[in-house]
Amino acid sequence: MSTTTEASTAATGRQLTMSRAIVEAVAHEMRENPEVFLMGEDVAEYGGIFSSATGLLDQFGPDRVMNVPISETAYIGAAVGAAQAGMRPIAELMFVDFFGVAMDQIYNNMAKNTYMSGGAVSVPMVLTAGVGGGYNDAGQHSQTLYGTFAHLPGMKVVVPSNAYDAKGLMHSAIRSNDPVVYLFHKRLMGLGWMPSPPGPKTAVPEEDYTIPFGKAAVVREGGDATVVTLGIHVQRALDAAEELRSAGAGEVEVIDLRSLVPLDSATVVESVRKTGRLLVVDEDYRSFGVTGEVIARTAEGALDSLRAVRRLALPDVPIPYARPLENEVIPGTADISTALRSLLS
Amino acid sequence: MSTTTEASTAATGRQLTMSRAIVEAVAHEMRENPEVFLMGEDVAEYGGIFSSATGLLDQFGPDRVMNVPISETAYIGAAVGAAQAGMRPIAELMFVDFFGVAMDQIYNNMAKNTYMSGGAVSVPMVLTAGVGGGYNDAGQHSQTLYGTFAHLPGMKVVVPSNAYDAKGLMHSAIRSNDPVVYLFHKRLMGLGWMPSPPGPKTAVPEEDYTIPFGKAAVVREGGDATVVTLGIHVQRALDAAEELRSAGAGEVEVIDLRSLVPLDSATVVESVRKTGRLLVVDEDYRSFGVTGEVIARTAEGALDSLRAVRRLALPDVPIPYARPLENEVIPGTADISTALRSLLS
Amino acid sequence: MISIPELRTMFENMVTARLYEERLVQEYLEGKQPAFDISAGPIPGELHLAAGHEASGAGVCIHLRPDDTVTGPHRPHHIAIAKGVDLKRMTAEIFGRSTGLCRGKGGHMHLFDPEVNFACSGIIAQGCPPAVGAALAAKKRGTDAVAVAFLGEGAIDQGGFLESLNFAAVQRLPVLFVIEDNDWAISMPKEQVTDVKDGSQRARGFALPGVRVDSDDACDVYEAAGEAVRRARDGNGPTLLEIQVHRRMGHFMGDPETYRPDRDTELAQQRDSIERLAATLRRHGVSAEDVQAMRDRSSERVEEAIAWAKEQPEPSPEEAYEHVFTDPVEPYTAGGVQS
Amino acid sequence: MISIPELRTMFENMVTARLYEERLVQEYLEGKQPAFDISAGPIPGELHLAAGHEASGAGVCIHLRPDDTVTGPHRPHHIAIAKGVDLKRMTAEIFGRSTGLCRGKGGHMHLFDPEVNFACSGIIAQGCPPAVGAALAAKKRGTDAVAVAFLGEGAIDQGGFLESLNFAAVQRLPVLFVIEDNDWAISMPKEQVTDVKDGSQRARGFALPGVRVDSDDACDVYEAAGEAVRRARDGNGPTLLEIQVHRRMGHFMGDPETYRPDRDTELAQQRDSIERLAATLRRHGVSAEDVQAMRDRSSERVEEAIAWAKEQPEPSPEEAYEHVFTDPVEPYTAGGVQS
Ligand SMILES: Cc1ncc(C[n+]2csc(CCOP(=O)(O)OP(=O)(O)O)c2C)c(N)n1
Ligand SMILES: Cc1ncc(C[n+]2csc(CCOP(=O)(O)OP(=O)(O)O)c2C)c(N)n1
Ligand SMILES: [Mg+2]
Ligand SMILES: [Mg+2]
Repeated sequence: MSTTTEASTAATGRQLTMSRAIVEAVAHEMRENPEVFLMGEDVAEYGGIFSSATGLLDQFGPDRVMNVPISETAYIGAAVGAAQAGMRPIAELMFVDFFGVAMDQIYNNMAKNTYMSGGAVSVPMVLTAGVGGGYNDAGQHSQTLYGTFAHLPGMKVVVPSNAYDAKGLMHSAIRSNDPVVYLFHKRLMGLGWMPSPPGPKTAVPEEDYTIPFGKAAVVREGGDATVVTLGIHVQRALDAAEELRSAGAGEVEVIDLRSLVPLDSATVVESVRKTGRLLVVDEDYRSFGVTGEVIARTAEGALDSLRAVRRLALPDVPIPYARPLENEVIPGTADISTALRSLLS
Repeated sequence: MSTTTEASTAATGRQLTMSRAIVEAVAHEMRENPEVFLMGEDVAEYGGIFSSATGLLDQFGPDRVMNVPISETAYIGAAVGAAQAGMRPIAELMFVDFFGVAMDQIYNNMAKNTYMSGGAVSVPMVLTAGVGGGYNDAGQHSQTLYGTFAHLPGMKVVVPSNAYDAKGLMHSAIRSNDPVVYLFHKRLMGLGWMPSPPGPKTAVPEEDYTIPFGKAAVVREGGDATVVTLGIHVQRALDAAEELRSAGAGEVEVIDLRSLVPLDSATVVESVRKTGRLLVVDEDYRSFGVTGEVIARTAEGALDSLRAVRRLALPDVPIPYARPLENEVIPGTADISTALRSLLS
Repeated sequence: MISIPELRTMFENMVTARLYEERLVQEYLEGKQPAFDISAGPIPGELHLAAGHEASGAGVCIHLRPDDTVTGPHRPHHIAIAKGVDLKRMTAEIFGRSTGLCRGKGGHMHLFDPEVNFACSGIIAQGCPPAVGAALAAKKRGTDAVAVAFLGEGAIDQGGFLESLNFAAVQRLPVLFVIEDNDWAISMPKEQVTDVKDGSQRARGFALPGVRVDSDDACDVYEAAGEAVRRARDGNGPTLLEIQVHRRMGHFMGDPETYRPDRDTELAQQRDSIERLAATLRRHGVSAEDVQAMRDRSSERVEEAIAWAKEQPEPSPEEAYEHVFTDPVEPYTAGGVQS
Repeated sequence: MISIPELRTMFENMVTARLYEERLVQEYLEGKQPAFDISAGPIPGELHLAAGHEASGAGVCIHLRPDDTVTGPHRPHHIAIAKGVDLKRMTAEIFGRSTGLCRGKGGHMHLFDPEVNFACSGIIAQGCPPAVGAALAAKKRGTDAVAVAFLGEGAIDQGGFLESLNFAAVQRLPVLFVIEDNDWAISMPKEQVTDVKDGSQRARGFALPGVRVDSDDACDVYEAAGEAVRRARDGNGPTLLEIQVHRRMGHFMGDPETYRPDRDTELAQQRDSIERLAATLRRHGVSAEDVQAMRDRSSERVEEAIAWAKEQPEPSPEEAYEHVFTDPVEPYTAGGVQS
């Protein structure tokens, strides 16, 4: 095993989609450790609606790759119980939007049992879920809900933006002795039926490697403004940054948070000390969430340097179905460019 | 009916506990409107564990003051259905900490149906819940979770800090054509078995009156720093402000938000333009929540004026049981004073 | 005894649903060529079709009035049609147009038509509690309206359904829970996820009547549903009703169905409740021409709805900010600028 | 057949639980005088006592080994004691001391003792899924360990319990669900919240065996639980077991119980399963002195635990920041300063 924190760009060779990268990490851990197993709806024969488990049933059989009834409270809670008994379950919540039927197990048991037991028990499990919109699936199937999990203590929350990170973060998640909420954006998975933008498919080493939680990646350097983002918006921010550079409008630094809990505020603060201008972009609801937190931490850590601040996120509306409406509320590359121009002016 | 936005201090005469004030508003609305009814565990004979329904069964009978099975998904979802049918249910979630067993009905149906129907249906219901710690009830019975509701669009979220506001906000909540999450701090209710601090018991007019959502109250004026807070921390902030004044350390303005959705950022921004210094205090988890949002909005609205910023909230740990531990994590008056001194220095 | 007009109504609703979905498939796939892209074309997003379920919607809803409430699941079209939802505005909604039932905000899983008290939700079993609430409202107001929640057999393992059974039973509410058993929950066969042979057996755990209709003959559904609706209207409480239907297609458009034996699909397609009802009509003396005329009228209605929908304007981007609340709220603007 | 040593063990566990809680009441009320203040005194917070439930904990747990898992509800003491939880450290936890089971972080509703695989949760029915998970782990690992989830009769309307029944049945897991039916859920009598006469009837909806023990005679509980545990250990799947217990006191300390008929309380107090078991012991030839000696030993054990707990140090404030995670994370410090 090698441990590395190098950004995905450093890897070369075989290119994988994010879904393939995730499955590779899961399969590796399942081979190495008999205590790892996967539970979820349609993870067996179907291989996961978003191809997060393709081929695993054939390799590991139905005892380790288990279809479960549509009973999220029962099976996520069962994962908590199995984890406390020392196993390492991975429980898949098909869409993160369904968290509401199982939130008690997630936030009152999975996340708190370590603390409430004073460290007497651990809950080494991974809760995976597909997140995100951009394909017109409307208000109950398009959310990211990053901030909802990150707000409640006791869960680590990770959000990969590309295949290289996805694999390393999944290895870290399964090996973690704590509950990890692992949120993959459907649009990044490289599904045949839902084309991904070019960014997330990257070179991925065959061997296993971990990426630590709480280390943001500076995916582009620049001195004029800082964009802090994660998940699918990393590529959009990079595209916007490139556009601004081409137009001679400024050099933009782009930070991919990679995990929300722990949150790498130091990297953000350091960047803003340099640039003085901050734009935070995410695909969660705007108020009381990720963008506010990043701005607050920057204000706490670098208020003197902070000359301008903006954010782009879902404007506190449920996600509408029709294309022009959904396009309006989910920040796109053009929205990032516009916000950056206003930030730099 | 009279409509008034005057702060509670303006009212004189009969003093009520917050629980009495709430019950008075509910009883009034039930008398006036046969479509109003109340559902909850132990709301009938018991009158609500936190005395939010004392005496209502006797006045209105079991059809309008209904005990329900311990099935929060069923009865909160039933409230959604009854509200869509034109009734005005009040559903009580005994402790807000139990939201996790019913969150889907709360955030995917109650909060979104108006939007997802393009305004074709309304969901005029009130979801009440007791919130807060300070009496050593540990991690599953002491949370406020204000921010979790405020983050997800489609619900109005109100948090009274005293009896006068509690009554006016409850009248507004029941008359609102939208779902309102009405969170009362247990420690403010004036319960015999859980003494309240002096603040929340106020003069309350006999007649009905409404307090609009989205209007913060400047409960103390001052030019040197702004404390933004809500609920039980309003009194603590006032006490700290008084202490600082006595010590000649500065004049502190205290803002009681009263509602989180809508959030009255204008009043906060205006105050910070004057004082230049902001302390946000709440009893929810620190990260990705209320304190971050208030700081972010202030940074967006008054960055030029903002010279120093601090926040006090639960430091991202579940709420521990033992007294020294709980005291450590819930901000007290002394913590506010200390933070203010550091802010002013 | 079922009347000829009732048979005709059921038939028309079933045929309309089938033809409607066949046309939706065409429209859905248009623009998703050559490579399937779920977000492309005139109808984007997921699309769950009910081919093989029609007898359930038609046989239950024929007993309902506009003031009765129905909540549907993620697979709602056949039920909506049978409940009398405005087909044009429903179609405009599915095409994401501003005159759609939900002004383009809901899409096919979230159709709301308050005129006939129809609503649906994409979260498994979560239509049950609101249906219970509508029944509670009817009881409180002393009307004889009833409510019906439809769900799939895969939903009977979900807490929201199970809690609703108990709540409805103990409150003796005028509500029906209708399980459409199509043997599959996406890729999961029912034997894999529960030990009861029939979903209607859940009722035994909550002391309410559980009834199973082992066929998707619309007349059988009609009988069983009629009794349950009467029971509810008469104040005698809820019923759990299960209907054996068939999934003629994939779970959603684009489902590869690699998990499903070919034979299972073939059998589902052979058992066609629409042709069966056509034969029944003929046996009741309705002429072949008349049956064909009903098909033609349904087809016309479908074409009209689709043509109308496609002419409708798309919503303008600013409409995205409307309808979060019924009582409007001043939007938050970052530092004075709407951000 | 039950053996004398088993009878003795059950008796000692039951007496210990009763005496323990009587002492807790004293300690709890101390410092809450003259006016009751829930946050005052050596034991603050809610306190749910199990007087009248003892036969359930003792009669079930006697069949369990340390590697069997038990999850308890908000009313856990009698179960914890019968499962062999460390009484001293449990008491220290209830007193909020740093050597408590949870270092003072959990309190009486959240006791965790991994040595004997005991845990509890204050959220209704939410101990069921983790118990199912422990059973799943045992099955996957091929051990013959079992798991038991205890809940109140008021919890049988909660989705988490109902989903767990189905999951356990279809996976044929070695788990017992034990309903302690004390007739009340706080102020709500069971007839008000469900239509089934007995909670064990829930099992019928999920095709697993449901068994009711209509008395709180520890020997009856012993028999029924023994059979269910054997069934589970032998790989024959889950059982739903209901035990009629009695609530001798208020729901929690401070409950005015104004909703409860005096007669009901009287009856609950008359039916004392401890005295009944004492009589059984005598019938089996155990001398009165011996029975008294057992009571005395239990009392000593209780006093020791309480004395020990009260000597233990309180946690220091900084400990509040520990144990959020097992793998520690650097704390967030606002602009370099821990805020
Ligand atoms: C709470 C929840 N979990 C999972 C899903 C994803 N999902 C959508 S449809 C479906 C299968 C439903 O099967 P069934 O109830 O039998 O209905 P059918 O699709 O067969 O009509 C699943 C798992 C969901 N929408 N909500
Ligand atoms: C989900 C949830 N809802 C409500 C409560 C509040 N509550 C605590 S105990 C209780 C009554 C439980 O009754 P029962 O299950 O019969 O147990 P008993 O107290 O009688 O032992 C309630 C409603 C809770 N803890 N969790
Ligand atoms: Mg199905
Ligand atoms: Mg009980």
